[in-house]
Amino acid sequence: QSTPATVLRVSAIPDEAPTELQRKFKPLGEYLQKATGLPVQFTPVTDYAAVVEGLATNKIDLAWLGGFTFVQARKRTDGGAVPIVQRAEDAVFTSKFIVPADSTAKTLKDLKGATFAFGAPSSTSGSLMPRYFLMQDGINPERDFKTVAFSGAHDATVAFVASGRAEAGVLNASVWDKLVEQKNPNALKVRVLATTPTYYDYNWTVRPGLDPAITRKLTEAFLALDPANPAHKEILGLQRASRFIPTQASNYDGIEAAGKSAGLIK
Amino acid sequence: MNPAAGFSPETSASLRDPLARRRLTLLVLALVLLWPALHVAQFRPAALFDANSLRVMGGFLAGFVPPSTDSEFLKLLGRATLETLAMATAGMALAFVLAVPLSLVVTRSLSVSRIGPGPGRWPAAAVRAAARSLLMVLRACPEVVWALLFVRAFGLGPAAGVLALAITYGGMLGKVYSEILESVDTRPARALLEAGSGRLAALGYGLLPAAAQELASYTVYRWECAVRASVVMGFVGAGGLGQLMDQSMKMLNGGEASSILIVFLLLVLLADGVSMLLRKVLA
Amino acid sequence: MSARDATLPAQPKPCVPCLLVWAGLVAAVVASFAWLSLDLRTLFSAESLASMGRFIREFFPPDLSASFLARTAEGMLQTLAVSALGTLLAFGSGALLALPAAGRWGALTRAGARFFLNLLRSVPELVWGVLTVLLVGLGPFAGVLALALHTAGVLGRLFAEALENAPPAPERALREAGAAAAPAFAYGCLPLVWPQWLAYGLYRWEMNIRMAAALGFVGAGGLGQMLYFHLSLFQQAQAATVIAAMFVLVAAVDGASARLRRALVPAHA
Amino acid sequence: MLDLRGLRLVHPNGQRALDGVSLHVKRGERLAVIGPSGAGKTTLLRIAGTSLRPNTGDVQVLGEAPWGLAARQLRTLRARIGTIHQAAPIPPRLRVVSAVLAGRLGRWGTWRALASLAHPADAAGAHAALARLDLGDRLFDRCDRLSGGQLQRVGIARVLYQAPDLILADEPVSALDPTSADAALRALVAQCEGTGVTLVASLHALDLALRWFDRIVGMREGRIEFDLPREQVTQAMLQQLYAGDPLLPIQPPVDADSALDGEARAPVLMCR
Amino acid sequence: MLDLRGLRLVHPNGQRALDGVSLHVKRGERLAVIGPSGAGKTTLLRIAGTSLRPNTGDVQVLGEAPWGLAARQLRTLRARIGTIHQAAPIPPRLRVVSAVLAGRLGRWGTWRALASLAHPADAAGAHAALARLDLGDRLFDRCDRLSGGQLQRVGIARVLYQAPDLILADEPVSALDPTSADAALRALVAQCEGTGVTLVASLHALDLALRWFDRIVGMREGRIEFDLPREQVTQAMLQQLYAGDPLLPIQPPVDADSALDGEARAPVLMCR
Ligand SMILES: Nc1ncnc2c1ncn2[C@@H]1O[C@H](COP(=O)(O)OP(=O)(O)OP(=O)(O)O)[C@@H](O)[C@H]1O
Ligand SMILES: Nc1ncnc2c1ncn2[C@@H]1O[C@H](COP(=O)(O)OP(=O)(O)OP(=O)(O)O)[C@@H](O)[C@H]1O
Ligand SMILES: [Mg+2]
Ligand SMILES: [Mg+2]
Repeated sequence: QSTPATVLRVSAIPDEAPTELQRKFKPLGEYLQKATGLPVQFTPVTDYAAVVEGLATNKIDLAWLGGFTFVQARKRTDGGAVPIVQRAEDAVFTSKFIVPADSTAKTLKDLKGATFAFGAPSSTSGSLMPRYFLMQDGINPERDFKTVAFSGAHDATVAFVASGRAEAGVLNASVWDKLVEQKNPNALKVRVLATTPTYYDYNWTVRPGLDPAITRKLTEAFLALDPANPAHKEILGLQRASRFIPTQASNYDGIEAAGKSAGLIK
Repeated sequence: MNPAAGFSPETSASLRDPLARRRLTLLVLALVLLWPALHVAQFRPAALFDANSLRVMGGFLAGFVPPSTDSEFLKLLGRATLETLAMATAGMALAFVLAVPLSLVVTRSLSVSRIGPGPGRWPAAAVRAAARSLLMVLRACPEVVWALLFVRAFGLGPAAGVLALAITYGGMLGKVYSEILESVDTRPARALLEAGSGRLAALGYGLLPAAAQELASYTVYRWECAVRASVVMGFVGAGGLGQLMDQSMKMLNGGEASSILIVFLLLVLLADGVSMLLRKVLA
Repeated sequence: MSARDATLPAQPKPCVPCLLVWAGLVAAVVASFAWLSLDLRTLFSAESLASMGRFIREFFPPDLSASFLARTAEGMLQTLAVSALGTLLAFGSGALLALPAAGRWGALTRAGARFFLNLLRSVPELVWGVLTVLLVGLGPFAGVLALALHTAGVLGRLFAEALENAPPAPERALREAGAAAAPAFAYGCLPLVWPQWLAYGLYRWEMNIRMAAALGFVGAGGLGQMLYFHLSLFQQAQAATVIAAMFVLVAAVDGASARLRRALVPAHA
Repeated sequence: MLDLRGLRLVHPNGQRALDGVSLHVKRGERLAVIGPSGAGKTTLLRIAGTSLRPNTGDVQVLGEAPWGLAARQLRTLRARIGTIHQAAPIPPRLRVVSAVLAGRLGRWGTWRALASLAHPADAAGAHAALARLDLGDRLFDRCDRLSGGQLQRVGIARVLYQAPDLILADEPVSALDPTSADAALRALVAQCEGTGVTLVASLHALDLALRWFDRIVGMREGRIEFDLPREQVTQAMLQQLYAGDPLLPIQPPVDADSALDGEARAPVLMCR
Repeated sequence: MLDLRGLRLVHPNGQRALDGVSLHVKRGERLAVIGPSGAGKTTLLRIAGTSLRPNTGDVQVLGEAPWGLAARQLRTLRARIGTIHQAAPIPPRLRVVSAVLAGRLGRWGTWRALASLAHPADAAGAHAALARLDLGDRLFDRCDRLSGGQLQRVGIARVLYQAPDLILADEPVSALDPTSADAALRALVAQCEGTGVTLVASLHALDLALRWFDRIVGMREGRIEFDLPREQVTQAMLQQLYAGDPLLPIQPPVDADSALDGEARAPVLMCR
């Protein structure tokens, strides 16, 4: 049921602070507005489920989703949600396990009995994939860690570990790199203990039933972003992307399998 | 009229406090229940005085001064404050509309059928019980769940958050209103009901003169809670102070946090002022 | 009938400031709705109702498998313990702070106590949580402290206002018979405000059961963290079980409160 | 008018308040209930006022059996009964005028009632009722600024303003000096005289009971000891009723009608 | 004992309650204040009880000037004054035993007082005081389960238990039947007899005032109209005091001492 679009409603999963998301999106939003001819309205939220609910009930047209969130959205829309593009980096994404700089831990196994911070429960890189890889290493988070906490966002995880509230944590490589680049004071107090193997992560997804013409315009606009163009370079820089590439739903089957084996998808 | 009567053996038995045993049992029971609770909650006050954590805490609190006065942030803060005030006010207005009829139904001191008891006692008791459970469901269901429900109707934005707030707060207000109305002197209302007056009239002439101040101050207090509770709003994209605070705390940004805390404190003082004013007006 | 009764006394003037206060309140409400441009009519459109209906249906049937029930029970226990202890600590300290805050020891202590109470409660539980975790580490005890600190501010204020609203005659009569402050309070005022205090305390406990939920991130686990987790993963069946467990706790406290209050209300009520 | 048969009432704490009481009062009768403290007078009046339901026994008030009525009719019936309570049940912060106007709540619509809180709907009516008790000048005062006797008179004024068909007065003049008490009873009696309104009062002041009431009912420990026209009540009976210490000699009854002369015969504003 | 000079009191709403009242009461005297409703009796007693401070005028109670005392001494002074209020100021939920024991709060330590709330410290003492008012069997009942007269007697029992040096009673028997009223006054008088305790009471029942009190003070509109030994109070004076309607003939006074014969002479348990 396609409603005649008058506004392009966009949202993003809250894997970072909502103000940060809003800042990052601003130039991209203006660019998309020009490309589609529709006014763009961005609503930052702090709950993953709210984004998926929005997509599933046609209250959002375009959303920035994590891999795992996409899998959930796809399940909730019976395959109706379609990923259009992803960053080149998202095809080979990783997560970083961090510990305080003065920690004595050398491998993941040394973390048994520690307090551990994930990001949000439905984050791909902050919860699902690290959990999957931990289990493959023979560590069951609920059983082997003393306390499991959910910080809610990647940068918050760093703050948790830096302040000593948690003895170890995990976050996605992209945010970690950004924090290191920005010389974030919290990032200076922690070090990376381990890095996960690569997996597919974030993408831009459109809701089921969105006007195909708009979908096409959006896809083309993303793909047209060129690092050589200074205006585009700013947008890409904020998105922490070298460029956008097309993607498809089947790229995320692996994540669905991981989710099932970690018991997060029933 | 025999002053010596108090000392016959028969009355000396009547001098034993009939409640003593029950009070003792309750005390022992409470102590017995407290122990496992302390255990489950890992209650160890000694941890409060651990030198190391006091240092960490001190360092963190040191970050609270000076409050952040970054103009970008202050603009954000100003906008969030306005949004929060508007959402809290709108949410409370809706909650009030929801709570008042329900609390009137639930309040026992306004029940005509309890006099006697008279006709319609059982239906009335059933309606009261039903309304009471409804109030309980309204407030026991977490705000997030309501918010996610209303996102389906309103999409992302303040509407869903305001409604979620209104529903849960409606449940709380309704319960507390009825409890206040039951705990003031209910004889005047009862006398009016016995003289054939209606519920609302009995409320106005019998209960409100005694309860209005307390009702008002509780309502203002709830409004103040609504201001703080705007975290929920953030879930569904309505922003506000609560969300800003949440974020600053998670990032351990002391300066921002203390700026927001100052705003909270000012709002609480404002609420106190309004409460005082209302109580004066109602006196 | 004497002369002074013959004529109707002049009607006192209506209180203008009062009217202004009421008008201000109404204006604030109208302005809020206008500014947020809330349109509640969408709520009742057929599409919204159907969509919300589907959302609700997803919660049924709840997950009643033995292993999940066991986990829920564990969560209930922790939530119950954390909220009960937090509320108990807050009840005690709130009662102590309410006495100065109700102006019993002069205007200065009143202002001081009120400010302190305002400070305690203007910091949300979640923020206290962050601080207490730094102080005592991740774990339920941090949750207890966070709840206690905020709730003490809340109860202190509510208690103080109940005190100020109570009829003063019985306590005054005792003071005038030479009773010291504490006993006069215990015999003349406490029996009057006690049911109200108790109601507020129990009701705050109920709120803290819900709040202990939000405190999941300090490691105060319990039902709250479970609910957040399962809702995030769209595991509505499990979420439904957790919500049901919260209902049970809230209903238990609500029922206990109703029973206690019934025993305490006067016979004429 | 009032027909009570075999009333028995035991309070939840085991106090036996009424133990087989039957009473029949005709239209326009004026009856005084006397008896020692704790005899059950208040309880009896509350049952007659349909505010308490006996454990056993038949109740007929104003020709209807209240406990068989539907809620709506019971309300109408109650609006026709005016009760003066032993301690005036008036919230301290209410204004005198509202406290008096509250007498007609049973007949006013809800809106009228609520609007009258903000702006008195019938200040003149309330004033007239208060003036009959020498209290007209306190119309707009707050009830907590009245003396004990003044507050009690506000409670009487409420019932005068209510203009019911049956007045139940539970020690209506206990806080009043002899003259005011007499004046208040005169106002009550004037309300009833000639309009067929029935008056049942419990009284501790025997002189007043014998002066203003045609019929005297003596109660003791939840039972009726005697129920006689005032002329037949003897000193010995009263002695027996309050058994114990020798009683003060009682006043010879004064004819109530002759006492109703002069200004007290002023137009009865309230009667329907 | 009690020395009031030139008292004047205007309430904040402009009601002139006292308008130049002077009164001197000696140790062991028994004085009744009478007068119409609103005359200022309650106000006068409250000033004597140091609970109200006059706008102008000198107050001396039990040999001390209360408004010049330090807080601690004022408290000690107040513990020596027992007040019976017009409406017993007792929280409805309190138990009778605690309500009576509250009389000694001025002399008990804080801990003893608080502990007594959980477990009565002196149930026997409270029982004895109640028994003197024929209410011993309601010791552990809650105050809201009492009849009007019973509650009033609890208020009297509190003061009997307090055993003060000065008793101020504001219409102490207004809710009691003649016999109970008489018995209650007898108990109060017995408390005072021979121990030098002073009793000042306001009363509406003239017969009781003339029966039990040596000295009668008539008040009207905030002033003292007369202040005489009871023998000198004439019917005309009373007429004048309650001016207006013709007054009922008053009882010839009975000698209070002769009324104190028999069982009423039983040991006075409370007096110090
Ligand atoms: N709510 C109640 N619960 C328990 N017992 C009660 C209650 N109300 C009254 N009683 C008891 O019932 C008996 C009769 O009470 P009632 O009030 O009818 O007496 P009364 O004749 O009006 O006395 P008084 O002259 O003192 O007002 C008394 O012993 C009283 O203690
Ligand atoms: N708190 C108050 N505020 C204003 N006026 C008051 C207050 N208390 C009493 N008054 C007024 O002062 C006057 C004297 O009151 P007081 O209570 O002393 O009378 P009283 O002689 O005890 O009368 P009663 O026999 O009716 O109890 C009355 O006119 C009364 O209305
Ligand atoms: Mg009675
Ligand atoms: Mg008085």
